[in-house]
Amino acid sequence: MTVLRVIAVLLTGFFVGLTLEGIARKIMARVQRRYGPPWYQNFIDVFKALSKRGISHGWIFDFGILMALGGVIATLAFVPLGDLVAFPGLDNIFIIVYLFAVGALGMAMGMVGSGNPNASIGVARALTQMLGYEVPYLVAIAGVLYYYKTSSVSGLMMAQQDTWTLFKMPIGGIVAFISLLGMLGKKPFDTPIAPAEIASGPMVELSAKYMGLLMLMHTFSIFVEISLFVDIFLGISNYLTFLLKFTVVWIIATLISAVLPRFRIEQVVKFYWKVPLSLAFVQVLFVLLGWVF
Amino acid sequence: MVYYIAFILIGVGIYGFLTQKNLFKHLVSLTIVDTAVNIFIISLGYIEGKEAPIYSKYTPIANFVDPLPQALVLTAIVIGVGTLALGASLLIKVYEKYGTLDVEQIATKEAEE
Amino acid sequence: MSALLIIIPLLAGFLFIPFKEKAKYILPLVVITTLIILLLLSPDQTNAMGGWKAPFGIVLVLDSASYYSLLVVNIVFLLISLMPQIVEKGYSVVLLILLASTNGLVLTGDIFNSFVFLEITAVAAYIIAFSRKNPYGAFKYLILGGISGAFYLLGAIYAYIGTGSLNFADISVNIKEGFLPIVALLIFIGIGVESKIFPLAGWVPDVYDSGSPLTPVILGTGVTFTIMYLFGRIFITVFHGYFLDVVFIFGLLTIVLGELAALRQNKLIKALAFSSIAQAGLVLSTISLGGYEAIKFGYFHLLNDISAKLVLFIIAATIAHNFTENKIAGVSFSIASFSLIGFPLFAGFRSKLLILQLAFSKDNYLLPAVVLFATVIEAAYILKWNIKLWHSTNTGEEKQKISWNVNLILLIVALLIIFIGIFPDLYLKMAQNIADGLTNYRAYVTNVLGGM
Amino acid sequence: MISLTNLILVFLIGSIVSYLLTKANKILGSIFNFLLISYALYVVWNIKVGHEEVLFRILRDVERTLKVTNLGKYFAIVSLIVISFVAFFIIEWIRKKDIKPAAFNSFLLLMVSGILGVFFSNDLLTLYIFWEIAVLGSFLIVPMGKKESKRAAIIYVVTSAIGSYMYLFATFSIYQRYGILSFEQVSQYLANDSSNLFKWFVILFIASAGIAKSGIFPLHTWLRITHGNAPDAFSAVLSGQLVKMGSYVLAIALSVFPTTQLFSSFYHGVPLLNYVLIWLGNISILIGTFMAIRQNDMKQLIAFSSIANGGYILVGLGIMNSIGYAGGLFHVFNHAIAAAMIFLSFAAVVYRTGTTKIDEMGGLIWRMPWTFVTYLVGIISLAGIPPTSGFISKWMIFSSLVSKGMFITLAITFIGSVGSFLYVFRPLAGVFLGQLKRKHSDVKEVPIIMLVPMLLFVILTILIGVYPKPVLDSIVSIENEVGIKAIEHSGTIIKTPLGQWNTLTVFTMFSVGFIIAAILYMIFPKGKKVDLTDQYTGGEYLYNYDLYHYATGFYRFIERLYDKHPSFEKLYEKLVSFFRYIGYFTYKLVYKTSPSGYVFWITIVILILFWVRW
Repeated sequence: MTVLRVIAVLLTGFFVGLTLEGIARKIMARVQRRYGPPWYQNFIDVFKALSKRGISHGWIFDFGILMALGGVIATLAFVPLGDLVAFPGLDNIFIIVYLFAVGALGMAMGMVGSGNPNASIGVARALTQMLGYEVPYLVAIAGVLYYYKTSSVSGLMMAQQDTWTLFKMPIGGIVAFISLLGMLGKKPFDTPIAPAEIASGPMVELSAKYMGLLMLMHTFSIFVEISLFVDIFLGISNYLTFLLKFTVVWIIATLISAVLPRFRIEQVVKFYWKVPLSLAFVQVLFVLLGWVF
Repeated sequence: MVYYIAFILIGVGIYGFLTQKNLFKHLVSLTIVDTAVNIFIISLGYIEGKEAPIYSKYTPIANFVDPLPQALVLTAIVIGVGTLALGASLLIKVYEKYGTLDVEQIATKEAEE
Repeated sequence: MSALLIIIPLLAGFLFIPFKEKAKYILPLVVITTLIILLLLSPDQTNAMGGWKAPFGIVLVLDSASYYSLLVVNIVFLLISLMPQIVEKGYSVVLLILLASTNGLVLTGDIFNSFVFLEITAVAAYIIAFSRKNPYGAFKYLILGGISGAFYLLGAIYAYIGTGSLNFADISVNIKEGFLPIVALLIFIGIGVESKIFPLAGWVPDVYDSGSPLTPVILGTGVTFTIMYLFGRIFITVFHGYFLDVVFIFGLLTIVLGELAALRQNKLIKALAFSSIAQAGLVLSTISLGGYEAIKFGYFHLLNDISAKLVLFIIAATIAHNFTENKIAGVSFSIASFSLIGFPLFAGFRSKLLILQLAFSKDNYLLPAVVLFATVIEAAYILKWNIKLWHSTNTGEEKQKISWNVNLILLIVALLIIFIGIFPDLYLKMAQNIADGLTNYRAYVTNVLGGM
Repeated sequence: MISLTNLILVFLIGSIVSYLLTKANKILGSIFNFLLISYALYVVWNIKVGHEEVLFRILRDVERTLKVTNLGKYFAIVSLIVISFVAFFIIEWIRKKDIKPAAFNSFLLLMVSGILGVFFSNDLLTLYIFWEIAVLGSFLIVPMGKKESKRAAIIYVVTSAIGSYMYLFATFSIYQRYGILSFEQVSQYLANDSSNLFKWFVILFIASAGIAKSGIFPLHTWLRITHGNAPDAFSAVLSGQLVKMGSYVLAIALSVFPTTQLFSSFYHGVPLLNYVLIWLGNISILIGTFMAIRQNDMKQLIAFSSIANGGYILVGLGIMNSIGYAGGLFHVFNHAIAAAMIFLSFAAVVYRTGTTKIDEMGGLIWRMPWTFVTYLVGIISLAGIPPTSGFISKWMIFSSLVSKGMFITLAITFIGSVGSFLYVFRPLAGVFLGQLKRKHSDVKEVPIIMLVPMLLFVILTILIGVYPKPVLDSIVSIENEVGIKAIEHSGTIIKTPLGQWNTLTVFTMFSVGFIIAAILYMIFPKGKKVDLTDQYTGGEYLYNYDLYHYATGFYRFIERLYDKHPSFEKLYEKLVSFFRYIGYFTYKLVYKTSPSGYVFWITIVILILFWVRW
């Protein structure tokens, strides 16, 4: 039974993820007053890339990509999509956040293994940015955990009987959303990829099959990040309403990223540790004092 | 009454140490302090109208000043002389080495080493 | 009979003045004879000089305290005499006189006589302290010693005025009330200079650094022990511990400022000189805690300190650079320095532990804090020297090799330190006897005056 | 089975034997060392808990005993595992290194005898004695490293002396107040002692020895210099094991004298004393993490990470609820293994390249793949990433902090754990990945004997990461012994009031994901293998590919944010020079003056005494 559920989760991740990415490109185009590619464009890109014959920089380069994709697939398996939970009871929030780090580390190691300094600079920026957004995010989540006294994601979802946690702890929700933008690596916080400055950062040496695998990894990771946000903050939802909320959050994120310029890396860390972190501490203080709506 | 003089002399000796620059003068003030202490010891044994404690047929014992301090002073003087002699020879060596006996100049020479 | 202990070294000294060079080899024989005589004597006896009974004549007292102190001093002299390399160019005559005066200082029961022996020790020390390199240091030592001698004499005379006689036992029994403070103060100044109390011991670093290896070794071990014994005899037996609280404060000052001054020295011998000042301060402040236990642990620590200092000074004076070629000296140097700091398995640890426990049992929290603070600083600079000597890269200009007999003695003393660290009762028994002799002054008085 | 006292004696005598053996032949001596240490591990492994032995006697009426407790046995096993692996590593390492091999081997055994004594001593004074022996042993080895290690040894001894002498001060005040020293009796007496101030003083002073040794905030400055400059293999023992002696004393100060019963709860059941200690742990996590990010010398970088992880252990132990305490103890195991592993891989790198500066190296993975694997798994465990054991302890500490609601500490531990991704990645990218320097092109992998312990560490970390039952069992027995509610776990599932997770499913899911990715990788066409210099260089033609390597100032942009950070090392150096100045002042004033100066001092003393007496 769990195998079926895992496959279902992965397939949803694959299809929904890629379609939404296509839609995001469509929205981005519309904002910039052009039509943009069809919604299934991402599927084409992935399959085209996978079929080409690229170049590889030695075993660590390949191992890194495999570890990245494997790590993200494992993380995705633990994430509950609405009521579809692959491993009931075992989906602990810290597991998901830190298992996600396996993927990130694998990708980082593989890319730096390619030997290109642009990749190392990109990875250094990615890790610094992670330091920036991870702390306020986890503090806000810890506030929610402390309030509901459980750290399993499906448990948190079920606990939102009366109102959404977003309304119960609005400040926590805002902090989590800002960190979500950081996680997604969308426009205001896409310094690690920064095509203009460091030739798309870690992805500089990727070609064909490796590029395809990384695209897959990227879709899965986006899917994990947003579904976490939806599960914790946007109330109880079965499979369909979950996907609906998912698309709404995704569209809002794309809209925001469509209009904002890129932060410099110091500004990212300074911003995250000034505004969201203090907001998170305020939220946590409210939780401690019991002032929850 | 006499030991007031002794304490004044000790004061002079110590004053000599504190103010003089020349090492030889330190040696001199050391002897002043020694003699001051010796005078103090002698003055202790003195009894009004008594004779010096030189024993012979003609001088009865009852008429003696207290002999013990005088015996002590003898050894104290000898020790003072011994230290003084050694001090003087050391000063010669100091002069050979530093070429001066002035405390400041020696201090500057030593600082150079 | 106990007068022989003074006469033989004195006689030998004067006999061998004409042939100075050969005297170096006769020195051990003389020291061994004095040791044999000492072992023959039984501990508690008193000999009146020239037949005059106690309060009138000079009396040599040989009770358990002075017996064991003599034993320690003579053994130290024996060890030094067995190292002719250290006793060079005619100092052996001076050493014999020094031995005579230290034995006299320990034995004498008369205050003026102790002044005379103190002065003789001081004069012998000035001569040993003198060397071509620092006549000025020796001269300063002479001035300081002369003044302290004058004050000591003044104290002795005041004691005479107070009691009518010069005998220790007599003074301790019937000194008039008003005189005790003035006598104790003056005697404290007199002994303070020799026992390296803080403000008075200005001479120590320059004299110990006089260049000849003999000076720090003999002054740091033999003379220090005698002076500490004299301090114990006077302030505990005669004054019944009257002046000790003042000494305690001076002792603490000595420890702290001695260690701090050692921190900045860049010459090994100067650092060790300050370390011996600090250790002397520690012994004095432990003794001045008062009570039989305090004196016992004080002297136990003094014994440990002296055995460590013997090794350290010999090595510091002879070869002050790396140990790569003479390993045995290096190992014994490290063992002695670890015992000084108080690492377990070494003698110093035992005595420091007992002192701490004693201080705590007397509800005195100041002494342990000072001792521990001082040990931290001591660990800093002594271990710095340890590392510098073991790991110094310069291969040393002159390949100075230590001769075999010095190495042998160093090794013996080092192993003794480790032995004491594990089974401390050898030194403890000695310290116990010394403490017995010093504390029960009633037995001392009856022993001396009883004969009248 | 040999008794403990004989074991310690065997090691003391063994140190002399190994000195002679290594004088004869380096390899033989090191093999003797390894055999002796693994024999000790064997003895300690199956020694019965509660076994008690009487030792010598120093203070009159107090019996010196050795007693095997669960806590002591756990720490001893962890330490001996680390030391025996490193001893095996030294067999090959010692051949090439220019240190004095005979002295190195003998002092190593001396240190191990001290360590054995520390973990099994049953009262405060025996612990102090063996503690000093261990300090002496390690002090003698440290200066054999680089030039800077001479100064490092002094700083190391002085800091640990400060800690252990405060500990001794507390021991004697307990002995003077109660007359007993063994742990159980002391905790009973403390429990029903009225004066709160005395309890505070005693526990803080005893904990200060732990603070000094495990590099917690006020006394943390020695770690950088000592671990950074000690002989390479020995810094693995230093940070893998010696730091754990500090955590052992902290564990004693916090749990054996149960602070929870001694003091009223200050915040959600955590007494004020624990709260203070936790805050010291927090500050050391911050200092360790942020300073590690800046380091360019890889050994000093990991030294700072030891400070941060020491802080973690203290936070874990300080929380004192079943999960937090278990987290602290488990982290002792993880950090010991991970730090030892990383330092061994650094030793291997230095064994081949001779330098520890990150920016002087690069691309070593192509020449030393196995060392790279050890380092990789080591940092995965150090950073606390799931498949390895490092994550379990961090997870426990997080969930206990959340359940206690201590959010600032939680934020700091998050900064610590995410920050550890940053600083562990710096040597990974700078040393192993990126462009291989021309001068390192002929570097070969380290000989097999050095590889074996490193790979054993790798297997051990992953094994415990997937199947933490053995470690969790011993932790449960410790928690029962110390009187804290034990955590429930069944083999691979760890339960807490907040939630549970299964290490096995995480590992299997990770391997499933990896297999899926591999299948995808196999299906599609194979990429053409290209050598290292074939890079996208933005159209520029490069002559010297050594420079095409990003390692100097790896996190320059974030370091710039806290360039003007307060440095405690400079603060302590000013303190030392202040003491030195007092010494200079007294030396000049009292000792170096002219005779008139001496007389001046005599008159001053007379006047003071006159004035005081009358």
